[in-house]
Amino acid sequence: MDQIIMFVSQLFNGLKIGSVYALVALGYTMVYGIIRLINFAHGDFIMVGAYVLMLTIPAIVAMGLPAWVAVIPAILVCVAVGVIVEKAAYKPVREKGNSMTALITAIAMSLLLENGSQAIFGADFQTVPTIFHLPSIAFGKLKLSGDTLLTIVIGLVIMVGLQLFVKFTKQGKAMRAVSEDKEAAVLMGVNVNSTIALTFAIGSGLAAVASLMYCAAYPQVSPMMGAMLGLKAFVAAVLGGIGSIPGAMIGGLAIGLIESLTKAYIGTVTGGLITSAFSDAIVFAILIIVLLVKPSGIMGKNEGEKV
Amino acid sequence: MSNDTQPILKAEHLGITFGGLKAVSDFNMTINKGELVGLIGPNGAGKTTVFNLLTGVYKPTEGDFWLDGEHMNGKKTYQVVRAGIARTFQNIRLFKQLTVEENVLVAFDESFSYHMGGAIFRTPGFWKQEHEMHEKAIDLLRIFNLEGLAATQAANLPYGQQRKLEIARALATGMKLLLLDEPAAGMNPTETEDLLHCINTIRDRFGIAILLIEHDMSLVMSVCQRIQVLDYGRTIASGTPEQIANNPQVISAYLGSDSNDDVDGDSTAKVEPEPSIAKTIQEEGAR
Amino acid sequence: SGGSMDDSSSSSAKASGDTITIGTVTTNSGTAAAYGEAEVKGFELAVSEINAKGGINGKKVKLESMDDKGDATEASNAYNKLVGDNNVLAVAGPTISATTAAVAPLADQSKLVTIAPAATSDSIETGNYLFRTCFKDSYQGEVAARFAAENLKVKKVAVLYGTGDPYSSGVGEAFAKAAEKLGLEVVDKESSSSADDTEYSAQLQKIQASGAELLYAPYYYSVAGPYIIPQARSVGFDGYVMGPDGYDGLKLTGDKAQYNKTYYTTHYSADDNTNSKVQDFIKSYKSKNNAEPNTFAALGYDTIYMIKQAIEKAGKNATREDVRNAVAGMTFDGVTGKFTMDKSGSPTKSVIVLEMKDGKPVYNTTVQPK
Amino acid sequence: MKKTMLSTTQSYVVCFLGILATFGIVMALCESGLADSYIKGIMMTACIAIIMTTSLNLTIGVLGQLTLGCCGFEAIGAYVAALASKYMVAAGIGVDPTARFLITTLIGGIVACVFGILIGIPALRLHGDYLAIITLGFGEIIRVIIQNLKVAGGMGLDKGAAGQALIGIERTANLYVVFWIMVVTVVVLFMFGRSRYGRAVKAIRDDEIAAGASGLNTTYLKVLVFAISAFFAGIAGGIFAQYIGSLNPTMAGWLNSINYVIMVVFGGMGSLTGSIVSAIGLTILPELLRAFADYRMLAYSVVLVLVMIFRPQGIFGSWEFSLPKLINRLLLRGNGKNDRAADKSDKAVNEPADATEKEAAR
Amino acid sequence: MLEIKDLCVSYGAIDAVKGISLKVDDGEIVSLIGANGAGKTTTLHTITGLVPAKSGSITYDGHDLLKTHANKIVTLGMAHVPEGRHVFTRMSVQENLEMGAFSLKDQSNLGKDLEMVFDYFPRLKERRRQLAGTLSGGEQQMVAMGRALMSHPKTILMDEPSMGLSPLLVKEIFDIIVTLRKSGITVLLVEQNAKMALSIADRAYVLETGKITMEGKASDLLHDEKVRKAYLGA
Ligand SMILES: Nc1ncnc2c1ncn2[C@@H]1O[C@H](COP(=O)(O)OP(=O)(O)OP(=O)(O)O)[C@@H](O)[C@H]1O
Ligand SMILES: Nc1ncnc2c1ncn2[C@@H]1O[C@H](COP(=O)(O)OP(=O)(O)OP(=O)(O)O)[C@@H](O)[C@H]1O
Ligand SMILES: [Mg+2]
Ligand SMILES: [Mg+2]
Repeated sequence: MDQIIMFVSQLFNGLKIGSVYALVALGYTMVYGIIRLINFAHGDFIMVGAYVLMLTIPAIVAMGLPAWVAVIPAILVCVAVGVIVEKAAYKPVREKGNSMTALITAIAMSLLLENGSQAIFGADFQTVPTIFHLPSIAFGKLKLSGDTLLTIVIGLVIMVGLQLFVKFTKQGKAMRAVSEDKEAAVLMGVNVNSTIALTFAIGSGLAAVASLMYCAAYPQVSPMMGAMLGLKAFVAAVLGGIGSIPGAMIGGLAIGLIESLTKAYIGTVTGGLITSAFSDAIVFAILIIVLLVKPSGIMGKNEGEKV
Repeated sequence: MSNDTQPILKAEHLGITFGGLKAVSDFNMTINKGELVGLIGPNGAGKTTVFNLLTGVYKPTEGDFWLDGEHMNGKKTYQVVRAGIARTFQNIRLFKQLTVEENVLVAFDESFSYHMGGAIFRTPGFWKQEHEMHEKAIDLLRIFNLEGLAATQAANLPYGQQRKLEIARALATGMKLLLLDEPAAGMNPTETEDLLHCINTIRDRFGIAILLIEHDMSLVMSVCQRIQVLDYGRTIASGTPEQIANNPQVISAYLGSDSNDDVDGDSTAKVEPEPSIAKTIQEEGAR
Repeated sequence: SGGSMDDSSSSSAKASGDTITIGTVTTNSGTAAAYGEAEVKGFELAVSEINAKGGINGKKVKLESMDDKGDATEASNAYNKLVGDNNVLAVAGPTISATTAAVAPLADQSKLVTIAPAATSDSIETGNYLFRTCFKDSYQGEVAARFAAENLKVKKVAVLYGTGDPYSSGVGEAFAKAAEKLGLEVVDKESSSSADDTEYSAQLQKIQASGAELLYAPYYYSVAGPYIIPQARSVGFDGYVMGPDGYDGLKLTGDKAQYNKTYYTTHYSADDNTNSKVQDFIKSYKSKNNAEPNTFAALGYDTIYMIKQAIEKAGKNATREDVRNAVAGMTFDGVTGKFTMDKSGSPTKSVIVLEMKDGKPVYNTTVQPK
Repeated sequence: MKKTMLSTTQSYVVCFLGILATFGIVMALCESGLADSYIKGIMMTACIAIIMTTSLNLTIGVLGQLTLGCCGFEAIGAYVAALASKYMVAAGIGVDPTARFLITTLIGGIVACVFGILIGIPALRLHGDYLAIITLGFGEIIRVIIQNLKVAGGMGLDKGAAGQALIGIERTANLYVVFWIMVVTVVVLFMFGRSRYGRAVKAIRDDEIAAGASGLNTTYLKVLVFAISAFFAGIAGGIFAQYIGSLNPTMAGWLNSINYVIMVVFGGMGSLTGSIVSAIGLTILPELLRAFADYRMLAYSVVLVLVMIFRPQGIFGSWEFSLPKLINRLLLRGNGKNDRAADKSDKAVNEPADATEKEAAR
Repeated sequence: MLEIKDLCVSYGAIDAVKGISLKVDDGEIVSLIGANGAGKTTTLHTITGLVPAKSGSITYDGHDLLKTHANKIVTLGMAHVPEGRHVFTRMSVQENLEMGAFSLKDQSNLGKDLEMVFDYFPRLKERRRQLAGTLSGGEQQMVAMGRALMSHPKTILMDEPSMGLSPLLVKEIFDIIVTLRKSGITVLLVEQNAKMALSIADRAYVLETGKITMEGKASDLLHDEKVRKAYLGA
């Protein structure tokens, strides 16, 4: 019985971090889907959002509003940062360079944001006030945190919303068209630049939401917080099939679960040979295996070239 | 050398399915040495797919094929090429950033015998072979009047010359069977004629067999000894150009009713689309 | 020959001129930047105090600061740069054990005394030109185990540490070893990939299930505070939590009561009334930086004062070697305690144990060195 | 052929003289004491970076496949060489430090190469960003494994302690020796690039399907390139270990690998010259930026972004510097214009032989 | 009415179009023929704003196209069937066609428009759910044409629509072009298959290395000795 409770709560641990990964992965997938760029700075957008939360929550609470309202200024700032990064750096490089230089620009942008915020806020860690005060739900001995459930629900709602948006709205179709063939999209009457900017805006807005959920679970900010989170989320996006919206969700949750379950059970399963310290390695190993079996990720469409 | 009675290519019951769609089924074909065979059929009939099967790009889901008696199923592309089947692509695929000569040299790769050590220490063997191959490449390019462009980057060639370079590159692999996928597409009749001349030259000079996919009937009818017609992945006819041109099934599926003109090569009277247009307009009106 | 990397060209350095230059190599960018930043604040506070009081031997003190990004190559380049600067008499730094390991052989080779404020790894001792201000991993782990056994009187302990981090794994392993020696039962040993993970619930749940009365989790304040302790409490672990000096400046989140029953070993205590230096340090740090100091700042602060004491002892025309000789075996009385340098360059110092009470670290006891 | 043009052999001699001259400068700097340990350290770091960058350029620039795991191989080379050196010291084998250095570095390279093959075979079935992420994953796995290996921590071998930096490695790397290893690396990569192998690899970059259809065993060639890159990364690691004297598993991490990718792209993909110059430049740049003190890395990232915006093809694009060509040009200037024509016709005939010829534009 | 005056276009150092002038009146089929690399595609690309002009002017129905944003040109009633099809490979046939109607304010007639396209190209109806990238070349050409029709164009620019199509389909496509004209659509047709192009066009221009060397009634050009030699393979 205890074993089962333990297992279920491990699952929930996995879902908790997994749904944060999923939210971040959605942002990666949106941007990657349209301009085929691994936006390495995306993790740092989360960091920007988190700093905005840290700075605005006290004021918002003082105004008598719930703390999560701070997500609104966070979204505004992140969208601004995202669109500026796209217009100022990515666009010129995209027009003149190749995919590799675009990638390096993204990495450089990530470094810039990290070092820039260190210059502004200092390198030290700062805590974020409590965001949600949700009661946890108890099933007998099993206690599930309200935050976790909320994060999962928000992740699912955003995923479904995005999917519907991309499939059925005009702007969504424009995004898909631009992602496939920019010239043809122009001929259809699509404004490529504003479509890309919109995608960045959505992706960055999602980053702000992700930073809210992240800070609710892990209430601390620092200039480097986005780097590893961004990487994990990117791995999630690739695992799920980059470019695929449900894929990002599945990938994120899968990575969260893998992490949690390996940390909990790998030692026992391997008789102590492999310890929980290997969890990162195991996440990557599973990613590698999945990609070798299904090269475009779990939900990715096989883009085999027609000869 | 194989004995003379053995066909260069023998394909039996070849077939492939893409997620339920039978792109090619029960494909049979024999090509003898020095023969030039045409493969025609409506768009989407499966012609390119046949090429992809014969070159190992796709693995056949049924059937077998042999090159010069050697069973070729399941071989990787490069193994097929080394065994002696080379091809061109429907959408030109050159090594765009390499020069014209390098494009050909890449296909000569099998004829080189120096290894890493030779390359790194620049042994005399290295130089000898590089020079030899250079000569051979220029010789080959000469057939296509490309020798003057040897140092040009392939991407900068005009379309027609890119097509020719692709054929030259295929020839450089030293094949027994050459597969040409719509070599005349996008060419005007004058350029097509030039190409026709080239094809005849290489067949005579290299004594190889050629399988040609082409929609330009004037070209197909004038160079092919035999023609096989595909529709919906199945062979609907095969025979001499005359037989094909008069086959009612082929006419209705592929050539259209007034196709005989193409065969005659009478150019002035060739295109008279008016009757069928009238038909379409009537149908429009009826709706 | 000249191609060899092992030649020292400039041991001619002397405290000539009217300033004394102290070189620093710290981690000011990258993931460990927070620790280097705190050290630098400690350095700067000490230097400004020293200069306000007339400098060392009447000469003003200047810092020559280098960032190493937490990278061994950068650290060694930065260090070499200081070696080549004849004005540099001594070096404070590097910040983390990884960079200190790279610098250690260079210190010996170039005969430039180097005092690492907070590099705790056991293995980086050279017993020559490299010294440190903090106590080393094994010592701290041992003291913690002793405290757990003797003061907290627990029987079953569990350890959680990050294998990717020499500090975390060094202290963690030392604690486990010492605990076993003392007859404690180590009921669970868990690890994380790195010392800056955010999610430890899975491991903590197992620790909770193992029936441990005390969890020893050697991590930094930025991880133990917001992640490990709250997560431990939320999986229902209500035993003791113990940590090393990395806990100093613990970042608190949410309910302060969850930090009760948390103890850590460290160098100084704010309510240590016996040491006036502590109060002065905290006061002037606060007024200069408008924030509470942490261990890194305190150790950095002491490091500069150690160098000052050594140079003063070595005299007006001290060479680098003279300074080294003055540091070796020195007895120093600073914010982080009164201590003597042992043969291997590590201080023998008393350990202070603090206990968290409603979010505030409160003095519990002092463990004297054996 | 006109006498004013350099023949192939002469070109090689000229190149060799150029390298000797560079070495002479390095030696003069060191022996005269102009270069203190700081400058020497930077030269050493730059040599290591050149080996890493030029060999990575083979995969990224020439083969056109993005990998983010090069430091995994560097770390393998470094740890293997370090442990081998420790073993040799402990067992009393190979007394001469330089010989020991060479042997252990070579072992490091070979082991890294073996891993390169083992990883390359499955990984290279993927392309583009998928390959990037899978190689990044391998790098991270290598990092985690090293940090959990007892033999690879603390004093190493039997005195190992997982999670600790590997310390006390004999610092036997000699700048002169390393300089020549670097030269050999660059020369090997150059010769490889200007041979049938280089041609084939570039063909795969341009169109893998067409390369297969031209009879190239694309899988073999891709793994070969990967293995060569891994080998040299291992060599660089071996040098690094025996230069710095201590090792940390974080060196295998993706952030480090990305640093080298930046160097390759920064210099211009496919350009050896670019890789060399940017390896040197990006080794020195952070040092120069020390003047910015706390804003050093901020300034560094600003420089990166600006260069990418204003020169997205990298500093050198695909251009190659060539000493013989420079000399030819000077000779031609002296000899008037008619030689230009001769230059052209010579080129047409001597194209493959002219090893100094500019690489085909990207 | 589409009018081009003294248009020059270059790609970096390469001058692709060197001062051409041409005119397409409403309801006409005008054909533009010329060898490979003559600059035909470049001309069409410049009209629809995919490539910037160096000098000259392009007006369409009183609008200065060189000053019009590329994505707005389709809303003026001009559709472009590009060379090489450029279908959206990872969208289904139907989604491709729906993209064609992207510029329309009123999307309510989508179903009817689709049926119209399926009438022209029954093969597409069979394949409506298939990803366009897996279609054969001919099928993709049909998608590209159908997609252009979906925007209710007044003028269609077609770049080598017959390339790679079976003889039957070529005829069909030319039939469709004639039908389109009958329904009042203006067509500017670029073709390698000069014979067929001239036989359905009203007027034609011959483009050689970036310059117009001949122009006139299509039937006249069809019988012109020089044209016959150079482009009709006589
Ligand atoms: N990889 C694939 N996946 C799914 N369907 C495919 C694939 N390759 C080809 N097909 C389908 O198989 C059929 C035959 O295609 P193929 O390219 O062989 O036609 P083709 O005869 O060469 O036509 P065309 O003359 O237009 O080039 C087409 O309907 C095509 O959609
Ligand atoms: N993107 C480009 N960059 C550089 N040069 C180009 C580009 N596109 C076309 N060109 C050059 O411009 C000239 C005209 O090309 P264009 O494509 O307009 O010719 P075309 O008449 O359409 O030929 P085709 O019959 O082959 O389609 C050619 O010399 C071509 O090489
Ligand atoms: Mg085809
Ligand atoms: Mg064209």
